[in-house]
Amino acid sequence: MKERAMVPRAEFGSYYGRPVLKKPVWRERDIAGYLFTGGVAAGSALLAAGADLTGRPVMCRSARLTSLAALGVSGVALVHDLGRPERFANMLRVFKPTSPMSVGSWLLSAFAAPVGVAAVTEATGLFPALRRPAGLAAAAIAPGIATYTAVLICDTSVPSWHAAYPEMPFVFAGSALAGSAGLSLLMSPAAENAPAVRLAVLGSALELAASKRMEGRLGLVGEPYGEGKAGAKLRLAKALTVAGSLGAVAFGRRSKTAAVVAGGMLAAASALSRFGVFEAGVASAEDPVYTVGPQRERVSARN
Amino acid sequence: MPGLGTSFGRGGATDFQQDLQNSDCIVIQGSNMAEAHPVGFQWVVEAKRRGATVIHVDPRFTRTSALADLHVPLRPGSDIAFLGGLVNYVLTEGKWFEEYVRCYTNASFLVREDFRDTEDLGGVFSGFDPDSGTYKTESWQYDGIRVGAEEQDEGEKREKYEEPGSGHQFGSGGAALDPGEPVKDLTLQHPRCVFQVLKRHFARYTPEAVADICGVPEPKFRAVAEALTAASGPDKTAAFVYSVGWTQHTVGVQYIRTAAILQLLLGNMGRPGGGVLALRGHASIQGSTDIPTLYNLLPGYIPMPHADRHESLDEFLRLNTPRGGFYGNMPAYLISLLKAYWGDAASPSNDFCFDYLPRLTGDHSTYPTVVKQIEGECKGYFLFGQNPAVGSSNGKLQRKGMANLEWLVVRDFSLIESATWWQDGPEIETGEMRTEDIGTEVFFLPAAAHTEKAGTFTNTQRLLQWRHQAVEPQGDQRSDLWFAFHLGRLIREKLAGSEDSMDRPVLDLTWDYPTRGAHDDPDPEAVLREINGWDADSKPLSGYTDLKDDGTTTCGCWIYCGCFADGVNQTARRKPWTEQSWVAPEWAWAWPLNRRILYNRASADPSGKPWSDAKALVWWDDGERKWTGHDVPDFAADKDPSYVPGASDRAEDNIAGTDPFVMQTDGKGWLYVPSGLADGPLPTHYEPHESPFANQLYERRANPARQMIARADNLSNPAGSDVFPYVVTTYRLTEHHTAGGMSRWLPYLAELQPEFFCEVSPELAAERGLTHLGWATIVSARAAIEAKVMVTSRISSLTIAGRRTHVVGLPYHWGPNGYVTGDAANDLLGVAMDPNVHIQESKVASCDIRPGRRPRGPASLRMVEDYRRRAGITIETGTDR
Amino acid sequence: MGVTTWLGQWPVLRQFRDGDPLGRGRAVKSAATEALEPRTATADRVVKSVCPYCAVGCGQNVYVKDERVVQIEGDPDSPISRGRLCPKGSASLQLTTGDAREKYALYRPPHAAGWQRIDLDTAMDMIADRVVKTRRETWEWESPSGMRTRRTMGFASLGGATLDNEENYLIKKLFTALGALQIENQARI
Amino acid sequence: MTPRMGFFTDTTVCIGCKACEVACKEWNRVPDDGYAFLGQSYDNTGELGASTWRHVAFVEQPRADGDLRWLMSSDVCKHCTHAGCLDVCPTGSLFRTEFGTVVVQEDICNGCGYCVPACPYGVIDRREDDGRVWKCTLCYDRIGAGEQPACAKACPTESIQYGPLDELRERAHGRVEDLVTAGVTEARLYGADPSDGVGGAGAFFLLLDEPEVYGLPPDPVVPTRDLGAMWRRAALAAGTFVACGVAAFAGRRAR
Repeated sequence: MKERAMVPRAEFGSYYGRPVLKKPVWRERDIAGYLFTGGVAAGSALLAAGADLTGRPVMCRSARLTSLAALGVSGVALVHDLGRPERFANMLRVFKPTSPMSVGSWLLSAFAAPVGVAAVTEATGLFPALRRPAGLAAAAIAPGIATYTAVLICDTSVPSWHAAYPEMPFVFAGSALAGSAGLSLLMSPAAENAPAVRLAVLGSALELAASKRMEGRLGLVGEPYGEGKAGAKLRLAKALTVAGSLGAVAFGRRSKTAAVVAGGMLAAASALSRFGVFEAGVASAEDPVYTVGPQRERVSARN
Repeated sequence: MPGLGTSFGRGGATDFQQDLQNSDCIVIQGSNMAEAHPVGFQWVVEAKRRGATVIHVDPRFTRTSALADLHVPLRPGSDIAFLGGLVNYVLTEGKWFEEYVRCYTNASFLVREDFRDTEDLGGVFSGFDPDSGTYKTESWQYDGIRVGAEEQDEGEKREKYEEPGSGHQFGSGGAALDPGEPVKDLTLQHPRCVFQVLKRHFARYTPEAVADICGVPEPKFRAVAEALTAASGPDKTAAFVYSVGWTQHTVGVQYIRTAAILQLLLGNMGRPGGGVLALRGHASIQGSTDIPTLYNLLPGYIPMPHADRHESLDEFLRLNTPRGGFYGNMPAYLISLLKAYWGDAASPSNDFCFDYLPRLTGDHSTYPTVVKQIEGECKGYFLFGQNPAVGSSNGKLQRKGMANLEWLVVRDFSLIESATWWQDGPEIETGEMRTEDIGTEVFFLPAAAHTEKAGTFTNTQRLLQWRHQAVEPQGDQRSDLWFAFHLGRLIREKLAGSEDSMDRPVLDLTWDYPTRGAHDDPDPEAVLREINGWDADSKPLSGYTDLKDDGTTTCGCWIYCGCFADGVNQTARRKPWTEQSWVAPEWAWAWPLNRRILYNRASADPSGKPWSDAKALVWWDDGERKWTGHDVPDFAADKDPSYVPGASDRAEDNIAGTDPFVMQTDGKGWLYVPSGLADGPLPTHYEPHESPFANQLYERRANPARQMIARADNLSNPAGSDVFPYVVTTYRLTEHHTAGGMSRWLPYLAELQPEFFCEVSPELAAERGLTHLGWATIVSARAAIEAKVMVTSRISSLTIAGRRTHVVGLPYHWGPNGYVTGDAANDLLGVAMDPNVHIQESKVASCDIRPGRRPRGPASLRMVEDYRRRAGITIETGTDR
Repeated sequence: MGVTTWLGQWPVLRQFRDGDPLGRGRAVKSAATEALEPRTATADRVVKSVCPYCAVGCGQNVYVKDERVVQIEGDPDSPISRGRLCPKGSASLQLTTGDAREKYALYRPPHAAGWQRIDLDTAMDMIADRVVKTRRETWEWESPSGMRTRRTMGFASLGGATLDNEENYLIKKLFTALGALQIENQARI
Repeated sequence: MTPRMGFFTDTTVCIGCKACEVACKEWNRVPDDGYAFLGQSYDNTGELGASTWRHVAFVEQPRADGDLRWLMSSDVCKHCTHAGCLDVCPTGSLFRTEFGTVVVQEDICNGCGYCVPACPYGVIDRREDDGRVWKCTLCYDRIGAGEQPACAKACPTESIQYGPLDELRERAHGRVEDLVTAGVTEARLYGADPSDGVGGAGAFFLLLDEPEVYGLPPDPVVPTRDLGAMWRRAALAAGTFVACGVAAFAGRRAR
């Protein structure tokens, strides 16, 4: 029985080098994409509320519309990824606390209504009285939307995801904030950008710190985050995050163009990091060393 | 199977599968039981649970070896040397069952003075005629048997009688002997007594010789010898299990003979957990020899008359009615059969239509028949669920034969290769044949499945089990019963009114079976009733002891007589095993007379008491004055152990109360076979027809009496040629069935073994540059075929006489058709046969193997041609006697 | 279906009503699951049979529904197999009901490039004609040595090891009466 | 109260005949899985999947005495006490039966695929042409009618045994003791320990080598074991998320 050449230093038994686990069947564009758009929808809802309360109408309007658009894209992606899309409604057939996807389905439904109302009233000018309450309601649910997706992917046997559960919610929260701040910079007048710039910095800092901590702690199963396509995407994401937030701080409040460039970098960074995380997980499921290695150590540690 | 038949009196498996659980040691050799008979193997696992030692002697490490306590790899084709070594061990270490051997075998019989052993004549026995390649068996006889004298002409006839192609299979009746009382020495000391002859014959089969010939290291051999002998004796028994791994050799019958000798010496015959269990490979292959679709037999192993020997019924009966044993009632058996065939037309005045039977003039078995097809003498061919185009050795020979037919009828489930060779056969690809040139008319008739017809299969343990019909077949699907019956009906209609006496047998035939259903299906139970037979008042007979030789009884197969006793279909009995003894006598019906362990009188000592309580099976009840026990006694139920036949006694009355082998003319188990075998009274190690090695025991290389077909389209690889340096063996896998007709068309089976592959040892792979999962081309004088490579240590490279020997393993299930396809392993093999049963040697041949795929089209012919040239092959090559 | 019944069957409500708060048990059972029944239980009849593959002789139970075989499995009553089957025996259902089985008679005329459908009765009649004709052409009363042979070597038969005893009996009986000798089967192969 | 039912697969008597694979497919009408020659010894099935609910593994090993050892083992869904697939299923398609087994309701499954990466054994999978996930049901329909699962019924050597889990565990421990006393010291149970990462498997095995040699994870843990901790971390992150937002807008209102 020969081991796969790609893990030369791995000294472990396996069945003809076959993976022990089944890798996720999710389509990357749909699900990694949703991790991004869902985060953005949540972050934008938060921004919208802040802008609303602090009297930044343009920023508020664009954030509310962004939030709804992102949520719409999310919904399409999620339904499209189902093996039996016509049965999407079964997601609300039962409420399962043990299933982050079930919890997420209910959360999303709860989130969709206020986001929709806020955006539609914003766009049409109808029922102005509903606008703020809806916006605040959306903002209240947003934190859950921004972070539950981390639990969703960590609550699997995929080695590099599961082991990362302590940090992943922070990575996702940070990514959501930075990403939505970035989009806000794209669409709001420079004058209103101050909070978005601050949020971009905070979000980026949060994501970078959490990622660093995570990859530092994970050891063997951290490998996939640094290797191959996933590693490349994540490195690029980090670079863009740093560049984006520095750019935003430096010029975000003065030059519209600079704000747009910085914002674009941040949004791209957020998307790239979600795709990177997704790919790293898949890679870790495909190679038995990441499944058997840590479990073997656990066993020998016990005896 | 004459190996068993000449030794014990019947050719069938001597016990039943469930009985394996009672064994203390099971030697599986020439069989891959776990893979070929997985469900039967549960009884080996059962025995193992009870502490039995399981030994697997086989060239390959198989799924059977995986569960055995000991696996002994040996070189294909060397089994007689190994078993002979065991015989020698038993004799030299004094491990034989003294009383059993003295009383129940012919050990004490003296052999004629002019008998010469292979030891004296360098590998042949006395009486060999090199020109014909046959033996005159006169000198093999016992001292005291009068050959010649007043039976002069009878003696000569019997000489011919033992030629290849003779009628006998000894399926249920041992070989006949000339008159006379054999001289005996019960002390077993006389130099010419069978026991001493045996000792001398096997003396050179030492552990060293075994190591040299088989490649089995001495410690392994001793381990087997010790386990086997330790598990034999009054309170222990050992069993042998074999299959086609023993029969498919040019000296196959003698393989089984060697095991028979061992089991007789160890006293393992007729006893629970003992015996020699032959595992058949097809649902009713035992049945198809009992009620034979075989050229040389009539139902119940009655020989087909031979033109040169049996001109009249009287002469036939005189030659085929031994003095002693139940076979002595041959007249009753034959005449009852003739009555079943020709009914009222068969009367004493016309010898019961004996003259209606066609006569043999030699070997008309399947391979010679194919040659007759090529030569144009045989113009029509029926195939019933058989696929010779890929399932028979030298497939090209088979396809050439079919291409020269006027008409061919194929009855099967799917379009197997034997139905489509004219369209997509290998010869079409190579350009040897062109479809438009082939004049053969082909009829394909879809067959009904086992669920769509009722009838009996006879399984490997002589058990007739009735199947009820579940549903009707669809479309044109019909049973072979329907086909045979209506073909007969149509032919009889066409011949009706014919005055030509050649048509009498057809018109006089009893062919009035009741039909039923939309398709006028004949009633299979009516046929089974005819097989069982009835008396003058058409009451069903209850056993073959009821049969008469005066034409008042009718019976289609005397050994099956009793399967419909009391008008009840005994074969349909299905009393759950949980509700009866371990013998389960009320489940279906076994021939003969529902006896499950044959010769079981030997489970008791001469006085009729069991050898031990642990191994009690049947015994003499002095109070009841009869034999009783767990099984139906395979003995005259009321014959006192002290009974001694008188000079005038015939048939079963000529069998003493101490003679367990009731189908033998002398009631004994035959260690030495003075008559009935074509290639010697004792087993002798010969090299296979094709072998890289010389015979290390005798100057005679291969079996001198082996049957060969020396033709340009059936060439042989030269012995010891370095052009064909490797041994090749063919076999089955659990996941497929024979030539694939019932497995390659089933997705669930096809996906489990989806491609033709060859198995080679890492050593051979290195030597020839073969890579795992790569391609290899395997070449012989007949063909070049390609297969995926499986490199595995399960195939061992052995050291034979100081030289490394490599084996190429080929599962033979594939062909061009079906869901999973591949080259046919059988195309590689040539045809060389055992002289007794005409079975081809498909378990061992020689070959070359090289990396890569085979050339396509004519190029593959050129490749084979080139090999032939390099090896200097002519038609005579390898046909040395 | 009324709204109330629909609500009543909505697992979200059932999971709290039926004491399955986590919704991992009976609360989420679908109607189809509730109605589940094995086809061995719904069969019209069970027919006793024997496996057609090797010679072990395993007992089989054949389950029939609406005159179709719906399942084949081991017969637990058999003292030989005790209800067990190997992969081939277990595939008997596919063997007998699979789509790889031909349903109709086919005929390939001399030199033709392909098959054509043929009526079964026509085929049988043609085959009978050929047997009669070949038999006449090749009939032999005596061997070259002048001994009586009373036979035809003009046609042969192969197969029988997978046939029923009754089938082999009729084949042997008919062909022997026709004077055909070359009747062979797998026992020699 | 029906006792919990399960499988005990004793690999020491497995003859690798694959009757379990075929019997399962025949009964459950599982489609064939393609005709690929893998050459993994006699294993051309490869692994468990949506169209393979029983998989016989073949491992050829050299033995100390120079002879060969050929391990064969029929793998199947473990029907875990704590089942990842069941926990994460959002539709309630997967459920635990009255026999303690875990079954997919194909009329409910919407093919979200969450159960696939949730399984620590890589058992359940999605059939791409069909869109739904499939796995061993332990023949829920058959055992409901008091029959054995198809694979266990077919198994020629009783390598696959079906019955009440407690009885099976007891029998298995006895079998290991017998083997060890007979010198087979490498015999060990896999999945029989209720205190393991999945709370003990409903289908457990007697193995002769490390689990990973047979393609089994040596120390599987149901992912949801850490779900509480995960939600707590998520809550913290959510708080941080809000905090960042507040911080971003804190201070002066826009002019």
